[in-house]
Amino acid sequence: MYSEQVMDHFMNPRNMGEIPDADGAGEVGNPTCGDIMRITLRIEENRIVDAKFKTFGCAAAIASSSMATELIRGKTLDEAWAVTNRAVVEALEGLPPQKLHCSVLAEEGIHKAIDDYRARHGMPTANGG
Amino acid sequence: MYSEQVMDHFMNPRNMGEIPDADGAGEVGNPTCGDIMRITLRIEENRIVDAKFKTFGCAAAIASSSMATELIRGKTLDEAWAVTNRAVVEALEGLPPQKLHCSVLAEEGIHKAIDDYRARHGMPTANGG
Amino acid sequence: MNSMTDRRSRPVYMDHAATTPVRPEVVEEMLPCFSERFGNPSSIYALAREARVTLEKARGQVATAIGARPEEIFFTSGGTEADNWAIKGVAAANKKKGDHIVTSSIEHHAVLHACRALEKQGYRVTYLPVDEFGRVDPAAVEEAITDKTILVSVMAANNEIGTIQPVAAIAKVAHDRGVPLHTDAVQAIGAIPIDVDSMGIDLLALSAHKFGGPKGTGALYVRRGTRIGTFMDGGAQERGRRAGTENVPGIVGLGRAIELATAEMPQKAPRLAAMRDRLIQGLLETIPDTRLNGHPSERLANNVNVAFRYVEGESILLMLDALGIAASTGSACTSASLEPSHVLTACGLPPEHAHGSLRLTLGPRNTEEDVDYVLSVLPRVIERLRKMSPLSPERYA
Amino acid sequence: MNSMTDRRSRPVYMDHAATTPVRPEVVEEMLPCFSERFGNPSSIYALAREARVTLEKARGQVATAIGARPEEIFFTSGGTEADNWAIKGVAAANKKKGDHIVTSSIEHHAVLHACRALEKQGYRVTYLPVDEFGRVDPAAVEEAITDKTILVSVMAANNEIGTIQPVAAIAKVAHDRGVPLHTDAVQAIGAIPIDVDSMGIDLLALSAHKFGGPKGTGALYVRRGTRIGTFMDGGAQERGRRAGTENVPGIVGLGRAIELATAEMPQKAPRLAAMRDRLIQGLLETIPDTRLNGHPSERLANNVNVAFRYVEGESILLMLDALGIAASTGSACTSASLEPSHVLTACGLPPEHAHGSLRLTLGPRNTEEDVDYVLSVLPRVIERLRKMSPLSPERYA
Ligand SMILES: Cc1ncc(COP(=O)(O)O)c(C=O)c1O
Ligand SMILES: Cc1ncc(COP(=O)(O)O)c(C=O)c1O
Repeated sequence: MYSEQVMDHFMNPRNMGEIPDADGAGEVGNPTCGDIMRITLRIEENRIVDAKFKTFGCAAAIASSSMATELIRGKTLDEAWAVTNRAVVEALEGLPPQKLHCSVLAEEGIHKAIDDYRARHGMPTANGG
Repeated sequence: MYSEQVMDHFMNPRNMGEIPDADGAGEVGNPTCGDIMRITLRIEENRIVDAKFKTFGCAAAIASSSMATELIRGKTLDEAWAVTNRAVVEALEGLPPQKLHCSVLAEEGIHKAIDDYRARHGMPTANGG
Repeated sequence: MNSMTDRRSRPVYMDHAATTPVRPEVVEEMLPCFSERFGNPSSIYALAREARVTLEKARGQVATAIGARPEEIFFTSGGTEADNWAIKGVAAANKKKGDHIVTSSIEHHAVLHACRALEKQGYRVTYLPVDEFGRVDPAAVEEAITDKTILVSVMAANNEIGTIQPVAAIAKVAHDRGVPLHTDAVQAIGAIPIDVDSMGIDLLALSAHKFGGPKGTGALYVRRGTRIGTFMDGGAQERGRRAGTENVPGIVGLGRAIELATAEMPQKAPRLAAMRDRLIQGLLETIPDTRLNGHPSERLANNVNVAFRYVEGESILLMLDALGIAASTGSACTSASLEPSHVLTACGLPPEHAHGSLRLTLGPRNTEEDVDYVLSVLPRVIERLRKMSPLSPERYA
Repeated sequence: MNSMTDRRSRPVYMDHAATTPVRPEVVEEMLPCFSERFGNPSSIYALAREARVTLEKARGQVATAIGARPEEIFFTSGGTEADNWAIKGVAAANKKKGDHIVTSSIEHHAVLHACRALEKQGYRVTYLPVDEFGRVDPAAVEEAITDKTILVSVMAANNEIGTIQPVAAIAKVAHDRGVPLHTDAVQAIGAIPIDVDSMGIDLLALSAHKFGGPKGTGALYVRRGTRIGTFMDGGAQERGRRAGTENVPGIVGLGRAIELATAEMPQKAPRLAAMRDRLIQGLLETIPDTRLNGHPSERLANNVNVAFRYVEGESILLMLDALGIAASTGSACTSASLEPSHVLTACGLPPEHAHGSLRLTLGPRNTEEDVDYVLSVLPRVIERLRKMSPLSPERYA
């Protein structure tokens, strides 16, 4: 059902946890659907120097969060913004069709955390806030 | 499916054949239904001294004819008339439900052959002939 | 009559159209699925994933055998379910489009009785006649199709007389009118080449026990895009289209059996056809008042069906059984019934001839000696029964 | 995290509600039916008559197990078919009488989706609520019945939470209004005593693979005189009421398995119940924020179902799998779906708790060491997942 990459990131998640006093934080999903992801970022000079996740969800959700945080670490905000759910899926060597929404959630979580940082610093955000 | 008695009377039928110049003969059934029985009788002093059958039909039909002819041999006409299909079925140790009509056919065949004899001799017949 | 009760040491099974023994290779592959790899394929742990893998392997084997894609194969509990699903499922999904089905009068009861059930619900069904050899005329299909026709269902090969239908030509006329074609290929799989694409088949029913697989497992092929409702509702198995915990051992057996049957067909068919022809010729030559039922050439390689006048089929069967030969009068399902075969009647055989018909269907285990034995025994059986019969050539002269 | 990937040498299978391994005694009895006694029971020769005899023996075994008469037992391809047939068959046969069905909101999808299919055809269905333990109130059934009600369908025991329903009381209120009762006893057979007469059951669905028999075989019990149409149309098998060549090996396996399961029930159930209670107590004691789903006492002897807050079920399953434990979140059929279990939701569990539920279902092969192992491992798994979770008691405080 799951690729080896998914199982690895599920059993040995990278970047699990919460950055205290994070520079940006985003939470997406809702418990009713069985998926919540919380992404916290440490940002220095417009670059993500640390990223962590906490996820309530299935193995695909956990692995997607783990992989997504891996992919954005060290990237500039614009580069990180451009990391799509497709990139997450590819890095995970695929997800079952009914689990693709987990990767979408990861993308959304990153966007939300970056937007949170931008909003705090008076920069334009995706939803114009 | 069939009792031992049925199989025995089917594989080793008694009284198979046709009595030449029979004193009474009756044929019942029709080829469309897959069953025809022809009963021929030799009758002396109101008593059946010989009975033979020829049957086109299934094993139950052949066994019923064989058993029916056995049951009426040596009987008076009235006694033979009283041999019911039930008596044939009992003597055969039973027939499957969908084959009970074969025993009815045997009873009808005997009645028809006896009536034939009676008609030839101006005696009253079942159908008032 | 002692000569009639001598059984041979090895019985002769010549009723392969009714069912076949499961091949040892197939049983072997099924066995571990019962008690070891027994997981429910819908679960997610390792044991269950193994079961899913074997299931999908079997799906691939079935797809390959008929030139389909794996996602077009849906496992069922046999040919009857596949036929019921195809017919009732297409009918339910196309209610708005129409209410008319075209089929033939020589279909298996799984098709005919599914159609009758629809008629009770208000659908209309045309049962096309066949010629004396049991063939459906594609032109007749074309004529029967109306604006309201939602399905044409014609079997690939008949189970009683072995007649092979011009399925590709029938598919063509159906498609020209935008109507999908279902074919009951239960007797055709492993017997004649089947390719759903080149033949234009949209739905196809098959059943494992007819080609060395286990009873109680079959499949329905559904061409991608074909509108069809569900028949068995419940869990999300078979991508939500056929509910019920999958019969994993059975499906594994089906996969292996269809793979073997189609691979061996090129070698097997000519051998069976040669035995078939020797049987037919031998019986027609040695037994008077006998005729061949079905088509002289467009016929399954393993099917012999002959009508012996003046005798009745069941009594032939039972005498043959006493002699160690297993045969049939028609479809096994109707052996208990009193009516003459609907297939033979549709071919124009008078009921009394139909009643005297015998079907011998060969299989890979049959030998030339089996053929010799049947040819030596059957004339005696027929003669003996004719002696008991009040019917005779003179009577009909 | 290495401690999470150490598999035990013997895996712990605790998903017996999803499926069970076929018992060796059962496989042994099935084996000769594949390649030796392989005849089609509808044929009339010796080989086929043998098959018919074994079939009828199995029918007797099933009848005895539930207190029915053999002629009231009809073999099917499993529980799903039996449920579909019962519901759609009664609906079709009683069209003139009415168009209303009463069932519960916690039925298996085989019942629920069959009902939904009927709703699409214009039938009306009442899905009764249950209490927090998953019980249907007989008084609610009584209230729901109208002049147009043709069937009440309430399961004997639930597959997810193990709650046992007051079937006899429900049957009584149904019968008082002249309505027949169907019960899905797929999980109940071999687990609790079932007697169709004393419980007033008119139709009953069962499935072999839930009690040591093979997948793909089940039965529908139909009380004599109950009006029901056919579901599978075709040949005259099962006295003309269920067409399709009989799955003889499967049916033979069903017969033997149900005989063994019911005979051993008095000994087995208390042993399973003791292990169940130790598991429940152990989990509730060692893992905070955990609750028992289902009924505290009216519950199947082998069913444990607990909700762990703040974590999600599938990830629990996969971690347990890595540790060699096979378990489930609910019915296996819905493991792939995103919706929380309809059963837990109907019991009033909020979706986020339902998402964190785990089902462990015991079987005769499970040992006290298995229980110890699960009790030692599961708290670590939950702790680990909770550490990953953004949800927490504080957040909900
Ligand atoms: C042509 C044909 N269609 C359908 C069936 C039904 O298949 P099954 O017995 O697997 O239900 C059969 C055999 O019985 C058959 O010969
Ligand atoms: C309560 C219940 N009903 C029906 C079914 C369906 O049975 P089957 O899988 O044999 O079709 C199951 C199991 O899947 C079940 O647990």
